[in-house]
Amino acid sequence: MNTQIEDKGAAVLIRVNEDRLDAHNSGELKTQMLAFFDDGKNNLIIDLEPVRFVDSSGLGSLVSGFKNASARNGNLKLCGLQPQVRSMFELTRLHRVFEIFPDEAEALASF
Amino acid sequence: MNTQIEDKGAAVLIRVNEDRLDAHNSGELKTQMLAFFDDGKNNLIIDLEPVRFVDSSGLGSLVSGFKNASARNGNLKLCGLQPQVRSMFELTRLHRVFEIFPDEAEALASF
Amino acid sequence: MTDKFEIDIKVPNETRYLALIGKIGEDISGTIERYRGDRSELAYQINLVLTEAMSNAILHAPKDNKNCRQIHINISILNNNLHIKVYDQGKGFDLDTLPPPDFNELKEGGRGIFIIQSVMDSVTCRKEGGGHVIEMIKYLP
Amino acid sequence: MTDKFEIDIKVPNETRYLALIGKIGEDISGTIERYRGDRSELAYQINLVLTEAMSNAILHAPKDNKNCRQIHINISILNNNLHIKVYDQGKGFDLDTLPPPDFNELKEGGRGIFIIQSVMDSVTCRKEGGGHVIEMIKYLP
Ligand SMILES: Nc1ncnc2c1ncn2[C@@H]1O[C@H](COP(=O)(O)OP(=O)(O)O)[C@@H](O)[C@H]1O
Ligand SMILES: Nc1ncnc2c1ncn2[C@@H]1O[C@H](COP(=O)(O)OP(=O)(O)O)[C@@H](O)[C@H]1O
Repeated sequence: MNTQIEDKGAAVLIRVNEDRLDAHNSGELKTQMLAFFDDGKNNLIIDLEPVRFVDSSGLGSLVSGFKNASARNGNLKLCGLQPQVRSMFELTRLHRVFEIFPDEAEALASF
Repeated sequence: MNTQIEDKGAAVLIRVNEDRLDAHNSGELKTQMLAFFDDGKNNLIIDLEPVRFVDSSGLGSLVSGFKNASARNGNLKLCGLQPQVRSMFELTRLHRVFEIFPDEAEALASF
Repeated sequence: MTDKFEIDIKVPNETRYLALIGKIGEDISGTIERYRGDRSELAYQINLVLTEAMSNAILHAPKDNKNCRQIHINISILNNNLHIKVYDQGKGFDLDTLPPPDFNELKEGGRGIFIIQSVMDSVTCRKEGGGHVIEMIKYLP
Repeated sequence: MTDKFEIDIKVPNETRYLALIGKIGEDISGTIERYRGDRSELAYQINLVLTEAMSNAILHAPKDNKNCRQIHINISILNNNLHIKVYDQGKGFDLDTLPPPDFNELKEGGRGIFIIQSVMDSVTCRKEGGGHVIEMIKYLP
């Protein structure tokens, strides 16, 4: 799992530099998020801009992160969704769960 | 076969707007070239810039055009070869047969 | 033999092959003649259902059996229908008794079959050859 | 069954499928683990030999026989070798008696088999099942 991490203070930015977020690599994303929670960093922004494809397991890893962040009074927000990735959130009604922003700047400003 | 044609006076420019030049579409390129020869236009520049893949049949169509042009005291020159396309000319020694230029302007200036 | 298109794939049951199988599905979608819908949507959907069904097959393959190290996938186009079959050596499951996902309860899993059923026109499961197969059909109008 | 990768394709014998088959070959090349050579070169070469062998199979299939409307292609990876087999229902030919291309004589055709032999490590032809098969092997160091 190729990610780019930036600690912006109000939130940690995780940019997923992968073409696909699927059952092959979503476990790694979960592990990375857990490491931040263990560190007391409970506000995450996941930038999916490079991701062209997400499956149910990729969605599941984001749900897992969202639930962990919420349980710690933090939040997990999303940005940079490609149209077909966004469709996956709509199909599974998860667009009602996550706060979704066009880009990192807007996501960060919302914290 | 998607091509873009420009009559530059000294030569007719045929830009092959295809990802592949292979046994599926090389026959069409031959037909297009023959139409110019029938018209008395015997100097052709084939711009292969968009082409990522050429097979023996694609090479064959260019050889056919080259022979027809030469037989009519014209010439067929090439430009815009991608590295892997160029390798195909080297493998089959056809880089010794064709005059090959980096771009259309240089090919045109040579007529 | 007919004019049909058929591709039969046997691949180690490892998630690292998901992308390849999905890609092949996308490539096939791109070659379908006379498809009147959105071609890039179709490509995504075929990639998706192959990924979902193959992930499930990997997950539910018996771990102890050497014969289960392979996933078998069959993709064919026949009579304007795109058929995708994914075989595994697990004990299978019953689509009819599977509860639909509860959108109000935020669970990590349980969306795979729902997604497959949403994007395909027909989905069936059955026992076959000592194992189990999920067959997914997309009508190509 | 072993851990091997195998893909078996049956496709109408039409040149419009050349791009798809070549693409599948490229995708497979991209998934090969531990390949130490140039990956994009390998992808091009596999695309190329599939295209050449399939074009020949289409060209040399008996035109009058309904059984010949399909091309059969098998791609597998076994023991660090990539095997590509292309079957046709034609009468076949003998690789040993094929004259090498004469680079000084400028012919339109006759480069396909030369290209295949140049980029693959082993090329053989034989009769099989009433037809003919060309088997091309690439060693994957
Ligand atoms: N290939 C399979 N073999 C056995 N059971 C399966 C298979 N695919 C799906 N199932 C069953 O269907 C359920 C729902 O699958 P799915 O919607 O993909 O969600 P998840 O895999 O996240 O639980 C699984 O929990 C499992 O019980
Ligand atoms: N599948 C095949 N069946 C029968 N003959 C073949 C087949 N493939 C190749 N050949 C023979 O080998 C010769 C050389 O093939 P090739 O190098 O591809 O050049 P070309 O097809 O342009 O003649 C052909 O002319 C043909 O006689």
